[in-house]
Amino acid sequence: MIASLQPTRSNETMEQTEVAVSSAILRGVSLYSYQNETFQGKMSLEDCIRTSAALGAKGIEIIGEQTFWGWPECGVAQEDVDNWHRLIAKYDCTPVSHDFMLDYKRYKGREMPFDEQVASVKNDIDFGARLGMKFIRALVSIDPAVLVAAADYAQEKGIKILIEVHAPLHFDHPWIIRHAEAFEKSGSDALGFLPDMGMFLFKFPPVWKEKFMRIGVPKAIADYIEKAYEDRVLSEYVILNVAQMGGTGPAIAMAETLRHNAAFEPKRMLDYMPRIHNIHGKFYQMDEDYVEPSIPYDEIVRVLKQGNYQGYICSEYEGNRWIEDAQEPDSVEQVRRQQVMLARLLGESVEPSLNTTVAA
Amino acid sequence: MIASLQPTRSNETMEQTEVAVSSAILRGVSLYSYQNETFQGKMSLEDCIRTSAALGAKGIEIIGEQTFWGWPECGVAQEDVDNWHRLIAKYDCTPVSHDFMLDYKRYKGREMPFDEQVASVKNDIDFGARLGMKFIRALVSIDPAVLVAAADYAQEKGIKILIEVHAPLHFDHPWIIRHAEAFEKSGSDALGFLPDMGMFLFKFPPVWKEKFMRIGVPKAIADYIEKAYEDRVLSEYVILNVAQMGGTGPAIAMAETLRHNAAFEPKRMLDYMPRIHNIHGKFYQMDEDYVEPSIPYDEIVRVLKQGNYQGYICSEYEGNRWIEDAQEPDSVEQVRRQQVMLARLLGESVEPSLNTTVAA
Amino acid sequence: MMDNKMIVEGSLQREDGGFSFLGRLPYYRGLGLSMIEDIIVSVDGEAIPREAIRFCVRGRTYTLDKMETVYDNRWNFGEKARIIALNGGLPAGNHAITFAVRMRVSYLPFVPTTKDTKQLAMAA
Amino acid sequence: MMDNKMIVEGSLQREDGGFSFLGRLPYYRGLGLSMIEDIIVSVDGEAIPREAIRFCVRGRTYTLDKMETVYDNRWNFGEKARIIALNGGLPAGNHAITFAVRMRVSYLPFVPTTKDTKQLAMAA
Ligand SMILES: [Mn+2]
Ligand SMILES: [Mn+2]
Repeated sequence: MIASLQPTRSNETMEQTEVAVSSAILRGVSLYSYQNETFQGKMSLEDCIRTSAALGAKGIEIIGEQTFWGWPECGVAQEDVDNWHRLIAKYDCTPVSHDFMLDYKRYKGREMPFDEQVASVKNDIDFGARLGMKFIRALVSIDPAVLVAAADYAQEKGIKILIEVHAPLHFDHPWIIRHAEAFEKSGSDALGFLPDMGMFLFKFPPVWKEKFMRIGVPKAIADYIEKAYEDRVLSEYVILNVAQMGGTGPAIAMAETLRHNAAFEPKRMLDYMPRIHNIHGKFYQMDEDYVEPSIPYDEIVRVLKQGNYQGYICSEYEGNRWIEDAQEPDSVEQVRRQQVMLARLLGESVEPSLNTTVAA
Repeated sequence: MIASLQPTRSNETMEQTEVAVSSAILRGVSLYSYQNETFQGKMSLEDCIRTSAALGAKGIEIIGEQTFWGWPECGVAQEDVDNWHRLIAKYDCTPVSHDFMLDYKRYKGREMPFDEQVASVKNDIDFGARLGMKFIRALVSIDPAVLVAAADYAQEKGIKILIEVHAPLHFDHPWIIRHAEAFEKSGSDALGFLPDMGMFLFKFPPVWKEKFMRIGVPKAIADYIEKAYEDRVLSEYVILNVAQMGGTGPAIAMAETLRHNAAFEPKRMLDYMPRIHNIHGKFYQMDEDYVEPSIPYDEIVRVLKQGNYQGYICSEYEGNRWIEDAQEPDSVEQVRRQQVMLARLLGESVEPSLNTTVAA
Repeated sequence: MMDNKMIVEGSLQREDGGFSFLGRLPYYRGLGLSMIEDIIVSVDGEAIPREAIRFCVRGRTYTLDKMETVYDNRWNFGEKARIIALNGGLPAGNHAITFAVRMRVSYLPFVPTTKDTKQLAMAA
Repeated sequence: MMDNKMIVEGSLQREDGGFSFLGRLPYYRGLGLSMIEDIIVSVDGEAIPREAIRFCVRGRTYTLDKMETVYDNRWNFGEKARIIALNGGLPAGNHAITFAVRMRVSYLPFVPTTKDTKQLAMAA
C-alpha cells in the first residue's frame, strides 16, 4: 500500500514537521456563499471579490458556470476572462479553484461516453487554466477512471483536479478509498481531494431544525432528533423511534438526515494530507459570537495545523437554502463572521472587518 | 485527547514493537457457530467443545443464555457450572467470553431503570467469573454510562467488559467514539472493545445474494447490487437505481443492506488496539478452498499482527440463517474450514483437522 | 432465523377442550417470558383467539396476558414449549398449523414477528 | 433552493395567443437546455398543456420537446427566461401562476421537480 494511504504519522512526528516547515493556512471565499445575492443581481462579481478581499480572504473559488454565464455550453468570451483577471489584480486576490460539474447525463436516456467525459474534463482544465486557477473541483459522482485519464493533461496545464469529499461520504467510505487507490495507482500528483467541512457536523444545525419545524415537524420530535444526534445514536434507531412517536413525512425526512453523518472525525484528514489542497469551509450559520454551532472549527483548524496544511480554507455558506423560506439571507454578514472566526483560530492579529459597503 | 484515541503510530514504530514483543494471536470458537445443531439437540456442549478443541481452537466463547438454559432469569445450577469446567479441562480449553444481553426492555412500556441495569450487568460479571471467563461481551445498544458504573466491579472480579463493534457501526462511527470517550474518561482498564469482522465486508456475500434471489429478487437486479457493492457505490444511489429498475420489496431490502457498510477499513482497529481484547471471526461462507469470499481475512490478520494483537479470534459462523431455508447448514465443516484458513494466516505449521466424529 | 424449525414435527396432540403442539422460539438465544409480546396460532386458516392460547414449559402453564409480567421464567434456546389452543378440539387427520411469535428484543428498535406453517397429523 | 424566487414579480404580460412571465432556474448554477426535462405551468389552477409552452432566452425560443436535444444553449444561473403559455390569452387582473421545473442533474440519482406559485397582475 502506498504512502498516503498508510495510518497517520504519530503526533511526535507531526510536531517535528511543524517545526521544520512553517505552517500557513490561508483564508478564501467560494463565491457560492453569495449565491442568494448574485442570483438576484444584488451583488456583481466585483462586489463579491471586493467584499472577500476586504475581509482578508484573498483566495477566490468559484463555481465556473455560476460566475460565468455561458460556461460550458456557450463558452466564455475572452473579455469576461480579462475582466476576471483585472478584478483579481485590483483587489490583490488569488484564483484558487474552478468548481466544475461534469454533466454526464447531458443526453436523455444514455450516459455520456467515456471519451467525451474525459474531453469535457479537459475543457474544464482549460477554463481553469485561463482563469489562473490552481485547482478544479470535481464532484465525487464522477468515475475515478475519467479523472485518471485527464490527469496528465491537468499536469501539463498546471492544474490539480480535486474530488470534493462531502457528507454522506467521508475519508473512510469505500467509495472515497476507491478514488484514493485509483489516484495512487495513477502515480499522478495532479489528482487530489477537497474536503468539505460539512462532513464533520457534530450537532444538528439549528437552521435545519427550525426549517423542519416550519414545514410541520412537531417540536417534541424535532427536540428528540436534535438530542439523538448530539447523543450520536445510530440513525436507524432514530428513524424508527420517530415513526413510533407518530412522525410522518417531514419528521421522517428530518430523522433521515442522520443517515448522512456516519463518521465525523476531522483527524481522518491526516491520512490524506499529501493530496488535500483546498478546503470548503462549509457553514450553515455563524452566530453573533462567531461560533458555528454545528461544525467544530476549533478542532478542524487544530487538525489542519497538525497535518501542516498549507492551502486555503474557502468560506462556503450554505445556510441560505435553509432559511430563505422565512427570511432573506445576509450572506455577506455570515461570511464576515466566519472569516473573523477563522482569523482568530489561525492566530491572526488583525480582526477582519468590512470597511467599505458591499455594493460599490 | 487520550492515548488510545490518537492517530495510529507509524508502521516503523509498529514493526519495532513486533520485534520486541512476541505476537501470538490465538484461535477460538464462539459456540454461536453451532447454533443450528445445538438448537435441534444434534450437538451437546461436550460435542461443541471437543470439536473446537480438535481443530486447535482452544478458546471457547459462549452466549451465556444459549449455552446455559435458565440464564439469567432462573439462574444456573452449580453442577452445570462444574460440568463446564470439567469439559474445559478435559479438552484443554480456555474460557474466553460470556456474551451477555442486557434486556433493558424487560418491562413492557418502560425501560429498565439505570440502577437495575447496572445490577444486571454485575450479575453477568458474576456469571462470567463463575465460568472462568476473561471477558463478557456487551451489545453496543447499551448506554455507556451503565458499563462505566459496572467497571470497578468487573475489575475486582478479573473481568473486562467488551462492547461488540458490529456493522453498521464501525470505529469511526460517532456512537462508538462516544463509548471510547466514556471509557477513557472512566480511567478503567476493565472496559474495551470486541470488533466483529463482519464490519469489514468488502464484497456482497454470495449466500446473501442467493437468499435474496430465492425470495424473489430478479437476477438482473441482484447482479447489479452485487456489482455496485464491489464498486463501492454510495448506498443511496444503489437503492434509488434499484427502484428505477422496477425493484420492489425484497429487491429494495437487498439494496438497503448496503447502508450497513459505510466503512470497511481493518486498519481502523489500530487506533484502538489497547482496548481490543477479543475478536469475532464472523463469516458467512467458507468455500472449499478455505476462502471467505466477502471478508478480507488476509488483510485483517495483517492488521492484527501489525497492532500486536495478543488475544483470540473466535469463529462466529453466521451463514446458517442465510441458507437454512434451502439446506441444512453444516456448521462443523464451516468452522473447520475457517480454522484451517486462520491457522494458515497465522503461520501455524500443522493444518487443523477433525480426527474424531462430531457426536461422541 | 430458525423460522422453519419453530413447529416441532409430529407434535400435534389432543388436550382437554382443544389441541396442542410443540413450539420453539425462532432465535439464537432464549427470552424471559415478559418479552413474548404475542403468540399467534391458526389452524386450517382459522385464527385462535389470544385468550384461548396457553403456553406451557417445564410443567408451568400461562395465559398470554399473564406471561407479560412473568419475570422469573424463560423460554430457553431451542426449548420445546407446549402451545395449547382451547378451540374445542380438532378432528383426526392432517391440519395446517400456523404459529407466529412476536418478541420484544431490547437491542432492536422494532418488534419482530416470525412465523412458521406446517402440516401436522392428529391421530385418530 | 431559490424556490420562492423562480417567478419574477411583476413580469406577467400578453403574448400573441397567450401570456408570458419571467422564470428563473431554482438552482445554484445553470443547466444546458437538454437537461430541462419539463416545465409545468398552470394559471388559476388550470394546467397549460406541455405543447402550448415555449421557453425563450436571449432571443431564442424553443418548444419543450425541442429543448431536450439542445446542446448549444443554456439557462444560466439567475437568468430570467421568458416562459410563454399559448392558452389563447388571459384577462386583465390578478392571476395565480404556478411554475415548476423538472431537471436532470447528473450527480442526483433522482430527477427533482421544484415549484413556485405567485399572484401576478395582468395590466388592463
Ligand atoms: Mn462544498
Ligand atoms: Mn459477533
